[in-house]
Amino acid sequence: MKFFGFIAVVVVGTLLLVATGDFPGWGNPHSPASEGQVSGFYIEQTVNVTKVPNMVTAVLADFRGYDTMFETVVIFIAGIGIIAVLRTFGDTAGKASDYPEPDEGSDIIVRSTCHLMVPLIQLFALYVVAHGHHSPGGGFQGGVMLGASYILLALACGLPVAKRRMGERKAIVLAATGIIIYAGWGVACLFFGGNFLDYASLDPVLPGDKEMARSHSMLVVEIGVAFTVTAIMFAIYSNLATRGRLEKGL
Amino acid sequence: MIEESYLPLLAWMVSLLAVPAILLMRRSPNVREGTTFVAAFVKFALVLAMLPAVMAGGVLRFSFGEILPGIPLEFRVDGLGMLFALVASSLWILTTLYSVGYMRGLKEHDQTRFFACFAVSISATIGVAFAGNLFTLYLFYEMLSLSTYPLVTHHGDKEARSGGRTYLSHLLGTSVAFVLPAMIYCWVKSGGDMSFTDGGFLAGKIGPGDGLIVLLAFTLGFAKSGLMPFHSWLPNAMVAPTPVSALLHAVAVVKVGVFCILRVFTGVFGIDTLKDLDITTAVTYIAGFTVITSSLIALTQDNLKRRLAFSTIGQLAYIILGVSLLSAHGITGSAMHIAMHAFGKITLFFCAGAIFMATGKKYVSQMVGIGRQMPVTMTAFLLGSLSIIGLPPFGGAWSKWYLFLGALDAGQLMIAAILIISSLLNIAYLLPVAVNALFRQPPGGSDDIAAVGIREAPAACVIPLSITAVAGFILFLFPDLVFDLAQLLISNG
Amino acid sequence: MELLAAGFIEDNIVPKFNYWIYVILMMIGLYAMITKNNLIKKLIGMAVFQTAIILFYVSIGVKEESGIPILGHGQHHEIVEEGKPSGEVITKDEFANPLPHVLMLTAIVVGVSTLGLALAISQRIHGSFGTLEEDEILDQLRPGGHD
Amino acid sequence: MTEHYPVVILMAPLFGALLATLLGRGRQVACWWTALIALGISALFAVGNICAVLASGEGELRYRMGGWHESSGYEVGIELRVDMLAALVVAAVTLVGFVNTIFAKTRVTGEMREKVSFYYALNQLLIVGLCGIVMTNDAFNLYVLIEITSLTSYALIAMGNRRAALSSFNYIIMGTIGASFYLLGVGYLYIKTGTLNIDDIRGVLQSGNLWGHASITIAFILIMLGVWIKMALFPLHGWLPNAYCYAPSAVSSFMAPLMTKVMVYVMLRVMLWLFGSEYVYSSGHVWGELIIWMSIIAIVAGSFLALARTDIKKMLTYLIVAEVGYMVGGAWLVNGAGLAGSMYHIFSDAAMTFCLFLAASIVILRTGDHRLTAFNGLFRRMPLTMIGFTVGALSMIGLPPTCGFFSKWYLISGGIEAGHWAYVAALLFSSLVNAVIFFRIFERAYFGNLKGVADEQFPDDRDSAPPLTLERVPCSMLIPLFLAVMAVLLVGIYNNTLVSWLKAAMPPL
Repeated sequence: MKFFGFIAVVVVGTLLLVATGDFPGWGNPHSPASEGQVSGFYIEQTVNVTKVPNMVTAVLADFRGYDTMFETVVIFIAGIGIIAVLRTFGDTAGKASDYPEPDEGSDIIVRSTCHLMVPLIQLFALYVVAHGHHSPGGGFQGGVMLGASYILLALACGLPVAKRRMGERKAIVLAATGIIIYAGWGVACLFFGGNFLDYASLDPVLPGDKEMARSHSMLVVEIGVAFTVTAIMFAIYSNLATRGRLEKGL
Repeated sequence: MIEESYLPLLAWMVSLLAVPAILLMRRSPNVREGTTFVAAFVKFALVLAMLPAVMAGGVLRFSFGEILPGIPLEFRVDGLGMLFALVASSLWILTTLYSVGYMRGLKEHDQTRFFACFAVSISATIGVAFAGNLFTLYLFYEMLSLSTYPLVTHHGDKEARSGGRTYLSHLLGTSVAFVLPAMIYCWVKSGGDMSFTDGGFLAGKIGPGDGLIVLLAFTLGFAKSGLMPFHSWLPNAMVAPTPVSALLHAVAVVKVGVFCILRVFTGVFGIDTLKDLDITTAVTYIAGFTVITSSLIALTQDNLKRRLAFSTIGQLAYIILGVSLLSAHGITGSAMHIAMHAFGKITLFFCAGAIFMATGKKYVSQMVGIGRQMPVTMTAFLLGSLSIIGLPPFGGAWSKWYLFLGALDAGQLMIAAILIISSLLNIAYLLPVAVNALFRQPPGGSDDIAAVGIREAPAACVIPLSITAVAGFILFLFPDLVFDLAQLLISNG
Repeated sequence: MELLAAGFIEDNIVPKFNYWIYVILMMIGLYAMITKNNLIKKLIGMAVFQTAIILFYVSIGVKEESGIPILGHGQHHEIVEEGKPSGEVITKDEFANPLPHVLMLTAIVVGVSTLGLALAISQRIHGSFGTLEEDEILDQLRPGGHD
Repeated sequence: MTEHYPVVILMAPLFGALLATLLGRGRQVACWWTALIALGISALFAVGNICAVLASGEGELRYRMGGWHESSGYEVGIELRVDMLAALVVAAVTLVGFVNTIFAKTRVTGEMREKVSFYYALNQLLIVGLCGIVMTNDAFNLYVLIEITSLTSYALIAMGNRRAALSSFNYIIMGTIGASFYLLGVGYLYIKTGTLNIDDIRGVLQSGNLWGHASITIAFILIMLGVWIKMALFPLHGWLPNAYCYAPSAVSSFMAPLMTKVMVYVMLRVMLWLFGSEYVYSSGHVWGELIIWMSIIAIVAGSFLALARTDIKKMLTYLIVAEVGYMVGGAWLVNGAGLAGSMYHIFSDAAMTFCLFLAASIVILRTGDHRLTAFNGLFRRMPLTMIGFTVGALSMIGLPPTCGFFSKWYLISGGIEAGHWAYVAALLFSSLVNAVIFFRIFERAYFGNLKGVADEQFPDDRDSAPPLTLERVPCSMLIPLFLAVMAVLLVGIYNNTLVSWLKAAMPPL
């Protein structure tokens, strides 16, 4: 196997290195990818057609919003996939002793720091979600932070504490809701006569003109993304950490 | 003169429609067999109904759908197809009668399955006879292979299983390995046309090199014809109940094989094309070899049905031999031999079954003097043997005569010699059976026979075999119908 | 000879430094995925492998003398509030290409999801086989083993 | 309304999956109905989609997500493109999904227990992914959707027993390598062309005359390698047999017919639309021959490996490996017949594999035996199931009028036209091996010894005729089998129509 692996690596590596000889230099502003029509359009027109200064957010949530929707679905699949694979319902009493009894947040310093940190993290996460239009950020980044805040809680105070705030059922509902928001927003566009995810067609119900409708809609779908990511991040952690028994945390 | 008609379709479908009825009536055997009889008679009547039009030189055609680009499912009734269909459908009636007697007499199991599969097989046979293009031909050819498998393995014991395995592996294997690619090659070469035409649809579209390969692929691929080296399925298929051996392995299945090869010669290539390409010598030699070898093997067989099977292999090779000579007389002889051999050989098989039913004897060596006990059966056996050998006044004489003429026409003296030698061998392996049975004392002495008296098989078995034996004689006196249908092949081709 | 090598490095490796790095990283990952016996090590290889691709894509997006693809407040103001056509305010060379970043956001998400699922599955494997070494697992599955 | 059909096809199962998740455990019947209705809608619209494509003048529908139109000749958004081939594949996917959901009803309760809602959710998301793959016209979006199908199938397979988990892990490793190679190839194309739209990439390759560039060649090799891993082309097939064999039966009966076939579709898509037939076939003299030989090896090896198996499902999975060889070979014969055969075989193989897996699942479920001995005497015990199995098997062997015959017909005629006799011989060889494999089973099923007496014919049958574990086969399993049998026959009988549609979708060679 080692020999076979070595051969494979050498062959593929050589192929890849040969190809690099053909590439435009690193950082060359005149490479097709940098100078091409598509990137030119994104750079020059984004603000015109969407009024969003952060081009990455605009490309993510609007031009390639269809991709991003499936990206969210990927997260969702990972979450429910892990639950489906790992989760053991019911009869686990016999195995619970596999894990050492964790020290459930008996340390007051850790606990207090954590209680102090969590609201700040969450606040910042919300800012990242909401301010994705103007600065680096967006639903994924904010969602991960939100999820991390729950994970921190679980680490510091034990899983039951975190579960009281984000139970399994709640996480699943939240995750599904996120996608429903995203995809539902896309379907709503159909009812206003546009194509799927054509936010401009929602302009009759949103404040501002067509371009602003796009800008607002992006916020909506980013919020949907944040829902899903938050819930799934925590679900992944809690299942992986307890082998799907969701009783004791690390 | 092509005429659109539903008759070919109906004739094909009758026996297929009978299948559900047979299955439904499995609780009441009389109704079940009644259904079979009705279907058999209706089928024969439908085939007869088409006869006048075909005799007048017409062709009945029915096609529907376009299964593959340019290839519909097509029925086409011409002289050759008519001849074959007549033989098969008329003998089905007799075989049905015989099977009723045989199956009930031996109290066989699974009789419903038997009759149902039999009906499907006959449908497939008629389908082959009336097939209008190569694809349709292949479709029904495969249908026949599959539908006869349960019949061959009817007994379900070890012997039947291994026989069935040989049967399917030879028939399916060769058809998939040889016929399928050859057929697709023809399709590609002919530009998507596969309808049998009188001049052959490949005429002028194929060279001698690939022509030879395609021809050999077809000849060997239609292994139902029993041509060596793919002949061994036939002796092994003799494990089947005798009615199956009689109708399918003396008439329907094996004749389908030679019929397909005849079609390839006349409908795919066309006799004239084959003459131009000069590629049939190989087929002639294979067939000639088969004729002699199988006759020699038949001499050594003690099991009567196996002996008859090898005899069949030899007789089928005559037909292929005749057509491969490409002379008018040879082809006429081949076509006639399909019918003549069918009547002769089915008689012999019926007799073998009757002997088995009445006495339980399977081996030739046990049958010495048995004629005292079964005079009618053994007389019929003698008549059938004479017809197969080709002695007047029996139908087989005509076809052999034309085959011989064909060999002379083609200037192939060696082939003529083969025919003569093989006829002598026929005498050597068939006549002793009948003569010993009729004219020699049974080993146990005359008291034994007197004690037993005349004990024939049931009437349902004896009547069909008498009819077919007499039919051999009638065909000598009135060969016109067969001859005319065979002539149609020449006049059109 | 030395000159040749130096020339090769100068022409091929230096301007495409990132691409060379990504290939090396990727091959490390691939080698680990193929040859490692421990399932978790395989997953580490997988993570390296996927990260290498992310590095490659991000390298595509690099453009010399350009900034991140977010409009400054002034530019945004000029276009949105004052209604100047964006062509006058923005030049293409000023900003990097946003597309590779977006694509990689997706690829990262996919990578994380795959990794998470793979970890969950390896936990199940550990739960039912009691080991994460591939050869030991295969030993158990052999007909002779205690399956 | 017609133009939105593709969205409906995708969204119905997506929302169905979300709803199934929300319903949660304990509401199995409701989950089943959700899945059934969602997939029913999807299938209905997929069929409507075929009509819409037929009705449209250009023979293809384009749908721009987000309403983004092209800018100076390049698509800035993501575009869907549905031609006849895509519409048919989508219809096949949704129909198989729908029928399989009927089949799954009784099966999943036993196999998944409390995770039924997750099964339905993941299964529907898998269908979303497959449909998305088929319809998208964006190279990167294709990657995302491939990953959706991969992730769902990893999870679905791992829901089986412990061996399933292990095979799922191997599948993850192989699948990730495959998908990453694809992603890398797309990156190479992007760096050279600056666009991700499949048509635009082809346009730039053509207009910029980039065909000779080493990086494009390597991109092609990478993408092909990735796709081959995903479709399990021999010798990259290692993950497939175990994964499909140990997966829960409701999962394998869906994935076996579709996953590899959709990846074959992706391969055709990459060859003919992403790079263009001109590029792939013109410089193909080097690799074209090589790939056909690879496919020949795949066919022969797959057949042999199948012959050696005594486990029903394992045997069937190796047959899939052989069938993949058919399609890859057909696609590289560089003629219309071969390509049509390859495309047609996507459908015919889907139909017959579906049929065989359904029948095999029923047999395994009823007899509780997963070896070939399960078939002993089954013609008498389970005549209906065996008829279904027989039809599927005859199709695998390639007897008319089943669809397997016609796909062989087109593939062989393609091989003859191209003069590639070894490929023709491999197809015939595989037919013969299939005949041996299946008649071995028929013999057991037909004569099989029910009395438990050792027979010298089948010495390993001492414990034959296992006691039935199920009193009778529920209708919800027989109806799907019946539908699959109909599919095998109908795809066969209407091959002419199907192929003429497919030929219309083919770009000029």
